[in-house]
Amino acid sequence: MSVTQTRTWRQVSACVRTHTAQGEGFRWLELEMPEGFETPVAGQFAQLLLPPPSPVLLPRPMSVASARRSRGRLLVGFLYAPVGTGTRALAALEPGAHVEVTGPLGRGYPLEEPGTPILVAGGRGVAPLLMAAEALSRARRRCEFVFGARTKALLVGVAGARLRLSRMGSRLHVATDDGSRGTQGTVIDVLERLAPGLEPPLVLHACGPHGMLAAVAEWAMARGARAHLAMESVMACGTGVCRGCPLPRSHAARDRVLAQGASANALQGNPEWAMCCTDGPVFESRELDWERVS
Amino acid sequence: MSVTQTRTWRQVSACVRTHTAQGEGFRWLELEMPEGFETPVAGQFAQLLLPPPSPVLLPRPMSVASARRSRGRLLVGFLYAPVGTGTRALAALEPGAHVEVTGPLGRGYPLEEPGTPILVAGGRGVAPLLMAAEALSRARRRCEFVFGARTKALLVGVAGARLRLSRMGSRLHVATDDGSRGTQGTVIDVLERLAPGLEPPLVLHACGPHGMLAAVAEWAMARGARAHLAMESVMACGTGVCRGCPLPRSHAARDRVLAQGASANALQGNPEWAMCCTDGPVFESRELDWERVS
Amino acid sequence: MSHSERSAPRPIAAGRVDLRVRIGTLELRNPVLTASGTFGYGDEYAHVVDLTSLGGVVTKTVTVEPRSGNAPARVAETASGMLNSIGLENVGLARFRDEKLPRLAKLRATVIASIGGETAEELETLLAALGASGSVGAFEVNFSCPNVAAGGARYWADPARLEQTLRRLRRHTARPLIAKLSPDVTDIRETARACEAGGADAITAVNTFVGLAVDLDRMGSRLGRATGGLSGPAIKPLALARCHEAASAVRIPVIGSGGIVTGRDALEFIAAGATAVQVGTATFVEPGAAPRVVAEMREWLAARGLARLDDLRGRFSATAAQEPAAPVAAESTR
Amino acid sequence: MSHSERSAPRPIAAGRVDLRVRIGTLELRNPVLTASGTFGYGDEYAHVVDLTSLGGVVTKTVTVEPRSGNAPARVAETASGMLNSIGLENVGLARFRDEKLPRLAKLRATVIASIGGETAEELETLLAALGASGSVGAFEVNFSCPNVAAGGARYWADPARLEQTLRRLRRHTARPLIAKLSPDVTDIRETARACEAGGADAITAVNTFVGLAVDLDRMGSRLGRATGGLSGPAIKPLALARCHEAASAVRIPVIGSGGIVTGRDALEFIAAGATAVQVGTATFVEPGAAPRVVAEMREWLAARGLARLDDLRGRFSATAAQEPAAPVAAESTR
Ligand SMILES: Cc1cc2nc3c(=O)[nH]c(=O)nc-3n(C[C@H](O)[C@H](O)[C@H](O)COP(=O)(O)OP(=O)(O)OC[C@H]3O[C@@H](n4cnc5c(N)ncnc54)[C@H](O)[C@@H]3O)c2cc1C
Ligand SMILES: Cc1cc2nc3c(=O)[nH]c(=O)nc-3n(C[C@H](O)[C@H](O)[C@H](O)COP(=O)(O)OP(=O)(O)OC[C@H]3O[C@@H](n4cnc5c(N)ncnc54)[C@H](O)[C@@H]3O)c2cc1C
Ligand SMILES: Cc1cc2nc3c(=O)[nH]c(=O)nc-3n(C[C@H](O)[C@H](O)[C@H](O)COP(=O)(O)O)c2cc1C
Ligand SMILES: Cc1cc2nc3c(=O)[nH]c(=O)nc-3n(C[C@H](O)[C@H](O)[C@H](O)COP(=O)(O)O)c2cc1C
Ligand code: FES
Ligand code: FES
Repeated sequence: MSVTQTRTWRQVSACVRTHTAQGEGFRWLELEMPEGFETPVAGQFAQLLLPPPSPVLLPRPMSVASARRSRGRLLVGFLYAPVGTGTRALAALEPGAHVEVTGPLGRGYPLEEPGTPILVAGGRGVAPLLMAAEALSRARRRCEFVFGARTKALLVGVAGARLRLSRMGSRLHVATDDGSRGTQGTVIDVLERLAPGLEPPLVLHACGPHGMLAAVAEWAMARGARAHLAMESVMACGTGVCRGCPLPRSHAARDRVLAQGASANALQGNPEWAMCCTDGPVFESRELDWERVS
Repeated sequence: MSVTQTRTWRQVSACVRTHTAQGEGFRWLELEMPEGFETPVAGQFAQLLLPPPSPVLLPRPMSVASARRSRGRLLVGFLYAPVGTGTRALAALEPGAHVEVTGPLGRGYPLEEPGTPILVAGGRGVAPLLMAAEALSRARRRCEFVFGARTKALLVGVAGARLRLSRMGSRLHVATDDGSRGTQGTVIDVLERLAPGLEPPLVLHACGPHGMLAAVAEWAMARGARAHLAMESVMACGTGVCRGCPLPRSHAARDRVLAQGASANALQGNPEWAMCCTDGPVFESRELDWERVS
Repeated sequence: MSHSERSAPRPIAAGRVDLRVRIGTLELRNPVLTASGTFGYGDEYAHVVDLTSLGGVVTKTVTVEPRSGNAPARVAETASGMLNSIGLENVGLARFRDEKLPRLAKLRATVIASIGGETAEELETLLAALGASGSVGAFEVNFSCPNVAAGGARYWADPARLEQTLRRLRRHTARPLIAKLSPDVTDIRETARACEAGGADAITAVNTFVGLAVDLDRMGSRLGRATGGLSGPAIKPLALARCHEAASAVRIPVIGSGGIVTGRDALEFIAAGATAVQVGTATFVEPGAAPRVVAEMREWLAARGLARLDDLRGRFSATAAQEPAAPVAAESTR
Repeated sequence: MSHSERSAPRPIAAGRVDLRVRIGTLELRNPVLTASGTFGYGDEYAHVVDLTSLGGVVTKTVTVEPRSGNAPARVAETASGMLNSIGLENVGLARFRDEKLPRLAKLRATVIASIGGETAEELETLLAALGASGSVGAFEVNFSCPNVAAGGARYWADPARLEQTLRRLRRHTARPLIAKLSPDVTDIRETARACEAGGADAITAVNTFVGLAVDLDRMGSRLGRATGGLSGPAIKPLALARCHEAASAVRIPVIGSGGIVTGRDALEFIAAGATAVQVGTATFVEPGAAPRVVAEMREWLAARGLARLDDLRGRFSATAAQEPAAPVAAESTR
């Protein structure tokens, strides 16, 4: 765990460049960022604020799903599901509209970690993993991409993922609960099947519903593999000040925090709770107490 | 003052048919009403509610500026200025959008009253008078139309008015404070000039800022002419129940209400305050205490 | 509610949901009432709302003498809410009894008459005149108007005064007496318990919160009287907290009021301990809000196989939020 | 302000507006402070907000021992507001003094240290340790946290306890002592007067309002602890009323807090009697909210030719709203 991070996030006004439907019930939003917005890494997120009059008060956290440069401009992509008032209003924005963006926020996936990378996505959790796949491919590293969903209609972004993966000979493994595409079963079934054929150490990078992430964490801990899991929490500030987004630390993590004592950065100094927004959103499986994750 | 009115208003979902810019800073909105919405008369208003998520809580009162039938459908027009959060959000609605409309509300102009009708409009107060001009023209009655504004850019709807008026040989008289169009001066200056040439009794129907209406009321009372003035008030319900839109009654009106005693309709039974939404918005000059109108 | 129940509700027909509730001896068809001051004397909306589809109509607070109310402006919109300072404009006892009640009786509405007074004596006068009326199903005593110079919310914030006054009123009527409380007290449990001790059959929690809106351009209040009462969605979380707390303190039913717009809002109050609810400001936005709330409650319950409101009431537990969330589980791919 | 003055303001340069205000012996560059708990310990935002552009930074409430805070969920959005139940998570006295204060001193921020305790003794311990620190400009005593089991808003709602406690605290520091009050009391004038009598140099009005949000699908609170504190634009009219009332009851300065997002919001509190203001929830929406509020205040005053805040403060009169409205007059065609 890094002790002090330099804060580099900014709030900027970004312009909607592309905004289209994706799969069943998802939207793809690409924003053109002004100068001064740092290039995000996979697993980081941003807080998106609707233009006034916004029907909701607080900004909405959203994982970065892509970051690319086009004619000198940084373009940042998001893949999201319009589920409530805020995201539905977001879905109505036309290209040219402006959105206030605070970011990049949080700690991303440590993709540089040595070993065989396995990217594990559940449903809309695929967003940051699309970006991780892209980053690994650029770093010329092969990976396995495991994508689970309830049914094939929810396998959003799968075509893009396939494209990115094909470059380095990486493989896409699909699982659906109802067997409508790929293996019938869960991402754990796929991991079970894949693992014996892969070169250890395995390093998992996952995002999805907390239930799925808990299963991935358990699977990894049982096998001594490392797993980096992108968590969610209801948030207010997204920047660590409100202390509103706690996740329960494991006993081991608590002891480590207590041992650091007065020398640790206070932002990370709560022995019982980690903040999703600044200590995460990506956590190694052993940092959290999965029994108490809700 | 009528004692009991039958209530005929409804809340319906209406569809935006036309929505265009008008003059400097005004918008013209025409809504297609479903069956069951009674045809409004000039001077009545409606409460317009934005589709959810609305940035404001309460509906916004708006004078009806036209009512016509087209292929069996009732089309109701509004002429408004986007001045605040609600009207600015209204201004963003595209044709095809739906608006909840409660109406027709309130008492309109008694256009049938015998005498020479003079329609007096101040600024955006022209809305109900455009409709009054149309109604008089249909009834084949000649009228004078006096239109005052600070400057010519604010003479919104003047072309439409001229068209309607020309049919019956009615005349349009324009006054601007800065003399950029028509007479330099106010509507009172125009009235002073016109009155000697008109057949008594004169019946004024006016709408505009309360300051202008007070001047028109004073002018009419001094000459024994009748003046019907469309007033405004901040409103909540628009239907008489919240008691939120009081206007001060004159002594004469108060005495009349008190004399009616327990037999009067309670909605009109407050001796001190008339409700703008149900006792008005159109009031004869003698019904209100102009000293206390704000 | 256990997790498995939640994931697999067995829906029932909406018609099978029994929404009847009891306030003292009065049975209501359903728990949705109009809030006093937001539905006039009931008959104003009768051409658009079938009054028999509602649990009841709480009429505008009536005082012994007619009142003409405060000077304008009387309403001002604020973020997700509105301030009002109507000042209890009303037609007075005589006209209420002679004109309004007969009309409501003709419309077959269940009438809950709201009464207000600056003293216990005035309230006694009102109950003496109305207490035996066959047209009134129950009385709501407005102990909480924020917009009058005398006899308003602060005057009635004293538990001892509430208890003594209710004891006196109790003698004048056999109909249920509902005490409508102000939220602007340090501890609503104390005022609620005082009302119960004084013989009230129910509590309404809550009336509006005292608020102020400043007009900078005119350097005055946006209302004619400096302060007003805040209502609407902005106050829902505050009203819910006070309703929950009052319900936890007394055994008599509590009627929730504050920011209710949807059937879900109403059910949130019921879950938090309310027996019935009132729809106020929402009616200004949508005249048919109250019957819509009834329909939405019915549908929500039916979809979850809940046939009676008691299956919901009291289910709320302060710690349940820490169970794994249903939406997350439903999306799981494990 | 007379009518003619209003129609024809003589604008001045924004730079000529003097925004300085005094809280006891402490002079602030301008009246805009960050609200405790919404700006961390100040340094978290230092890379995006020049702390010297603010009147001051009120730090997160610190207690003698570190606290880990309440179980999730800790925040829930409601109509135009948010509920929080953080539960005073903080790094504790030692780390605050040894790590946080030195950083803030380096950033040249005017620091107002918020302190909280379950007893007068705990508060004394905090002041004994910090009271003479050169890095602290003033202390805000949090008498109003709604989210803790002990020593919260209700405990401190007792005027006698407030007065006695402040008397004890007074002995431990020469710096200004600001008492931050809860809005959830029957009469804020009483708690405000008690603080003044006990020796407080200023009052902050107000902290969050107790609220509840129900999650029907899970039959629990949307927060881990049943209730939370409501903040944001929803509470602005309520906070304004309480701030106005507190200011009318005491001679010491009152600092307004609750729902301030814009310079106009801030000026509304000043007009209603506040000497300074705090920006809270708005910072979560826009990290640079507080300095923007300063700039907007300055522009508004300059456009109206008002060179000092005192030209505005106290101008608010409850009856002024009945004068003819300026916007109408401006549109007149007479
Ligand atoms: C770090 C992070 C990254 C995220 N990345 C993505 C992403 O890439 N794509 C995507 O579609 N969504 C993502 N989310 C979830 C997204 O933030 C929520 O869907 C959104 O906030 C809902 O807002 P709303 O106004 O539409 O819904 P609301 O009306 O506020 O709520 C609708 C539902 O969403 C839940 N919800 C509200 N806020 C959150 C939250 N912060 N986290 C989780 N659930 C919430 C509510 O409990 C409710 O069930 C992410 C959340 C976090 C914390
Ligand atoms: C009977 C009636 C008929 C009206 N007809 C028209 C019309 O035909 N065309 C038109 O442009 N406007 C008309 N208005 C005024 C219109 O209702 C207001 O402009 C509108 O409510 C402002 O809403 P907002 O959300 O945009 O502004 P807000 O942000 O609510 O306020 C902006 C400004 O408008 C003022 N205002 C707010 N509500 C009212 C109100 N009800 N009446 C007057 N001023 C108000 C505020 O004090 C403020 O100065 C009418 C008002 C009434 C009562
Ligand atoms: C315009 C208006 C007038 C009101 N008049 C009364 C009244 O006469 N008596 C009363 O007990 N409550 C009165 N109330 C309070 C409401 O009955 C209700 O308790 C409150 O508005 C909160 O509910 P809501 O948020 O659903 O409106 C009034 C509220 C409004 C908005
Ligand atoms: C997340 C959060 C945490 C808060 N923590 C504290 C605190 O530690 N101490 C305190 O005195 N007030 C605290 N408050 C209250 C704020 O300082 C402020 O008084 C209140 O939020 C109202 O202002 P606002 O509407 O501008 O946010 C907190 C508020 C929020 C939203
Ligand atoms: S959202 Fe504020 S600390 Fe994480
Ligand atoms: S707006 Fe409600 S009575 Fe007129």
